[in-house]
Amino acid sequence: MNQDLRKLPKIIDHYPRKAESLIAVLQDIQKEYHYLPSEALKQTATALDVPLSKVLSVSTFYNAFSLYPRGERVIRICVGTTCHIRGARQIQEQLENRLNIKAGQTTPDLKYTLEVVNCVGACAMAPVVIVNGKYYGSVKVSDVKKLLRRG
Amino acid sequence: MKSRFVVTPNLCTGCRTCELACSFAHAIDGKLGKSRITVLNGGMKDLWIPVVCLQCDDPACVKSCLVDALRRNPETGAVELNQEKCVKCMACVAACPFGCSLFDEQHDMVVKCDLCGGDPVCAHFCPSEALSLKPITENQPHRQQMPTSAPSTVK
Amino acid sequence: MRVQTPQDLQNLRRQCLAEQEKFPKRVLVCCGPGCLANGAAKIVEEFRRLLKKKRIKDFSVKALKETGCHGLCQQGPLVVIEPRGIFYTKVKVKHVEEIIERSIRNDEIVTDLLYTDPKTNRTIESYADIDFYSRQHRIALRNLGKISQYSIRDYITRDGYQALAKALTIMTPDQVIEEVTTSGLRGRGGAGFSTGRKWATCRKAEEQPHYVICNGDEGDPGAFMDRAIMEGDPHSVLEGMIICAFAVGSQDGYIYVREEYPLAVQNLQLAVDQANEYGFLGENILGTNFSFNIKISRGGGAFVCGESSALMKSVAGQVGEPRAKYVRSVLKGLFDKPTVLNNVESFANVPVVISEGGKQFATVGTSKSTGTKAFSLVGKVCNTGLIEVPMGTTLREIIYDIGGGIHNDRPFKAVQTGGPSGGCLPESKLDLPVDFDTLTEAGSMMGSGGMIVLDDHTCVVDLAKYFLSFLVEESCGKCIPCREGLYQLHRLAVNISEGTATEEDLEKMEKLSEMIVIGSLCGLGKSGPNPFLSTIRYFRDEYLAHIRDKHCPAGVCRELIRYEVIPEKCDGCMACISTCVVEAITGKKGEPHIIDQDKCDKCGACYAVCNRDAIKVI
Amino acid sequence: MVHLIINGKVAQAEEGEMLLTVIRRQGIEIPALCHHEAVEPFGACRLCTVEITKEEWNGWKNHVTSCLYPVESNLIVNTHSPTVIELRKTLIDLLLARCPNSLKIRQLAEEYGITKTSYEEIPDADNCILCGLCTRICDQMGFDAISTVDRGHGKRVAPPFDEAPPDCVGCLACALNCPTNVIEFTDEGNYRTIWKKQFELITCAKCGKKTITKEFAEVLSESRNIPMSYFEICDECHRKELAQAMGGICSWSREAVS
Repeated sequence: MNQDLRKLPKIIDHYPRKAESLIAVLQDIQKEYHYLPSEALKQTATALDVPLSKVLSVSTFYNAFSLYPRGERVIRICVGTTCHIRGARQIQEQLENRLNIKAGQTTPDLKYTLEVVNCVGACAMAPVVIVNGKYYGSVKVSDVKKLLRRG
Repeated sequence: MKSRFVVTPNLCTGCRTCELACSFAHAIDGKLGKSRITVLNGGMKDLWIPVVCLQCDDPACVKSCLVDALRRNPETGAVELNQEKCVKCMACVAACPFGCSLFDEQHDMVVKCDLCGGDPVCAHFCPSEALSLKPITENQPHRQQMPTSAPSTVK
Repeated sequence: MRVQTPQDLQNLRRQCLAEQEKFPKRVLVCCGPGCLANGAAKIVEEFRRLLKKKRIKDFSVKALKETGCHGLCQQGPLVVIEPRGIFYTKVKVKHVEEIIERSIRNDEIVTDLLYTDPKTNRTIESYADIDFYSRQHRIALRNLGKISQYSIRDYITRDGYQALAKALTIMTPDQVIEEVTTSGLRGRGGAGFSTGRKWATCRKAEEQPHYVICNGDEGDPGAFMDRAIMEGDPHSVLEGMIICAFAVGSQDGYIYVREEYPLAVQNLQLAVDQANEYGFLGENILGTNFSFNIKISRGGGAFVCGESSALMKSVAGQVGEPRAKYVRSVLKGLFDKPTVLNNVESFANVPVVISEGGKQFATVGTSKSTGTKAFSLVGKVCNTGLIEVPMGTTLREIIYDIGGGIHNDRPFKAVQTGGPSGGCLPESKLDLPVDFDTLTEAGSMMGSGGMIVLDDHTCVVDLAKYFLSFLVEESCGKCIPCREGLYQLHRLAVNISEGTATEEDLEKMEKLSEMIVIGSLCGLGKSGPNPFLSTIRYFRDEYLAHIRDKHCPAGVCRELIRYEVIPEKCDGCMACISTCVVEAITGKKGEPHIIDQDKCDKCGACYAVCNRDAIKVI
Repeated sequence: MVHLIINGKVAQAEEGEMLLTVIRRQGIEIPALCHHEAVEPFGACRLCTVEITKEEWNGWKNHVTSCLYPVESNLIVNTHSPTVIELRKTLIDLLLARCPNSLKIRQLAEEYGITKTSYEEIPDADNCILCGLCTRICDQMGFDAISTVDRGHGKRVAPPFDEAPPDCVGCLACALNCPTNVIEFTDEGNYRTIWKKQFELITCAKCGKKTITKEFAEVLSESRNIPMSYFEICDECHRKELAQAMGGICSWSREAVS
């Protein structure tokens, strides 16, 4: 699926054309398109004069980036230590079973992406789930159904 | 630079002792190395030409090496191949216009003549002075002109 | 509005104070990480909406401030009415109207929003009188909860940038370093290296340019002190960095912020822009010939990038793979140039070190670990939140006096500090003073400040397995001891939790751990086995219970437990049936339910959902 | 000149040399799977770890990878201390779990007395030990065609998007320097295939022998200004041509003499 990349030049020009800007550019691409289209990576590689292989290395090393399209609703379950000992595992399993995908995957209909993230710093309100950037604290297993409609 | 390795083809009898000496000198764990010098026919009966690296002034092999494994040794004037740095990409074997970078299948490595560190063993064993090590005296012409694109003898 | 001279700064300060005095009352809504997750943003909107409509004497929406983390997150969302410090807890949108009418328009107090001390059952009006706050000593968190996160003017009213003016105009770089060295300040990121010595080495390095980096990666799960400071009081970090840059002779600074902290990036960028606008950053700061710029570098989401050399690779736009540090990054760091890298909290301390002086700063804390340390006190403790205590305070004081003891009065089991590189300390170690060295000798470490309290519901084998799986996922994969060693250590931990391990496996794990510590290239690998090593040291019997009796005392490891319905307590409310995804629970409405042990995959969801305590774990 | 003691014997080294080079100069053999002189020392496999101490450390010892530890005067090095041996054994044991049927690793294991891994073998693992030599050599040669992707235990070497890498010229430096020979390539007829990319091999105009790929020759010709004509014939035929050329001169001089 070829994503229309009209906004790409603007994203790249926002930063100095140096290898140092690679991660910042990739983050803005991820924010704009919710994933890193391969065509965008190729253009970024030439624009910043960074070898394409190194762009792929960076795109696959960091959790923030995904090479595959993400769902409309990105559900991120915090699995930091505090959330882990306050039941994040059960919430993750409930979501995995209800959406029939494993953490890190996207539903075939591109509606939901389920991800785990290592601590977002809201530990006082563990366990925490974030749906499209909105935080939900002290989530219980029974809240899982409601979460799927949120965000 | 005390001496210079001189090749005088006219004196060469084609006996190939030089090849033998070179192979033995570069044997590893008892297995003979590939001779860096090859005696070939010059196009006429009994005209033998010992072909060996000319240690060029602007060596194509050094230019072709992308990991900087070929370097000139200032004392001997020879272009030496650092085996540990060589990544066996065969660029120098393909790029040398005189074919004097060779691939030693036996030892699975690229080899070239390095004038045995300044005292070539082939010159020792050459019965006919076709290969010799001549001391450099001041009045010697700086370099003997050879009709090939790369002047042969060494600075 | 550029501040050109220290005199300009004094005038500005007076001007900001005057602005504040216009409003005798101020409403501070906590927008820290915890309260935000609890809906603080809606409360702020409600305040704004109502204040637009209402006319109140000596009060306007300008006196409404969105502050950083106030501290007692567990009681959030929090609203504080200054100057009396009235402390409203668990505020909902529906309370806002009442707060405005009774507390702002008049001087009444909405008593049912006040905090009640669980021990004495007394309601307390001002936060200053709550044990949670009164026993703290705040330096790095001095402004948190007291100023708006978005206003440089608020920061200036609290002596903001005075230390910078002092350093730049009446001190030399060497005097600044001298002051920081005598203060005994050590790296708050957990390594505890002397900040003064680090700056001195970088200053002497001939190679140019020098860089200053603030490490805001805070990858330890369970830690959010840096996030709170970056969001709630960004200028204290900037001021600390500018003073450091002046001391080591650097023109370029970076703040490296985790990908998971978008708000911190936003507030820091705003602060940098304001600092540039007011002349505390950019060319010729405060009229001197010293110039310094700060760029925000967003992390990509990798725990390993908390390690300094990996962080510098990430700032340079590369893969975060650490390099061996036989040549220290103070000499060869970012872009192979001399670089000072300090933690957010370390920089937040610097302005106080300079304004108070090193000697005065060193009077707090212990002789070898001076000053204070911020902790995010979380887990099974009553008052979860953000605290800051002098070094040397004991674990017991923190957990019981400040933390209010264990949640639901369950028995204390262990406290985990130092994140995945740290360890667990049992009850017998509760009286250890918290500082850089004592916890390390006990097999754990103070680390960056995550302090997770565990009760008897936590299984140490499960916790060690959790940390190992975390590290296997976060390992950069470069060196064999960490990539392969931690993977195998995790496999063995899984076998123990599944009851398929033997006692020899324990020795093998201990031997393997020792080799991982010796062989690994960077801190992640070298400290990776700590969670396992410290739990086996203090809770060996629990490991043996898993191995010998195939029993998980805490009732957590799935393969060794069973969930059963207690017929007398079960009133057939069907809650567990609808939650059970493998349909292992049967029974009609109103009748006791039964769990089919073959189908049950022991996920524990029914146990979590049942509010009649009708399901037990064996 | 730096003086240090290796396994009890005094050794000399230049300032800035790495410990491993000096150790090898003493004829001491220690494994270093991720080391190659063509590239910077990397410190990934840790097999070259040695034990170091100094007089003034009074008893404190440290374990460092010798491939990238710069020499220091009066350093006392032990290349085969009990801890170092045990670390190497553990590392090899872990490698055996990852690549059970790699000849190189099994040889190394025999050397250290290990026949079978004491850990769970990793399911469907290839023989790659992620030493990074292939990617680093490719970078050093200026092609940057392949790189590691992902991280942690799932890390692997791959061309971009697991497709034919645009920057690869088929020089085989990656495949020929892989310590466990994991990178597959085939030379059939006029073609070489590696990383799912096909290259045309230059055929010697005289004898038909295959030499390097066209792409590689073009890169060398452009970037290092070597005339393309040098690549047209193989090294053997170059030698014959040189002999003919020199032969021509000698016969001309012989006629002149006689």
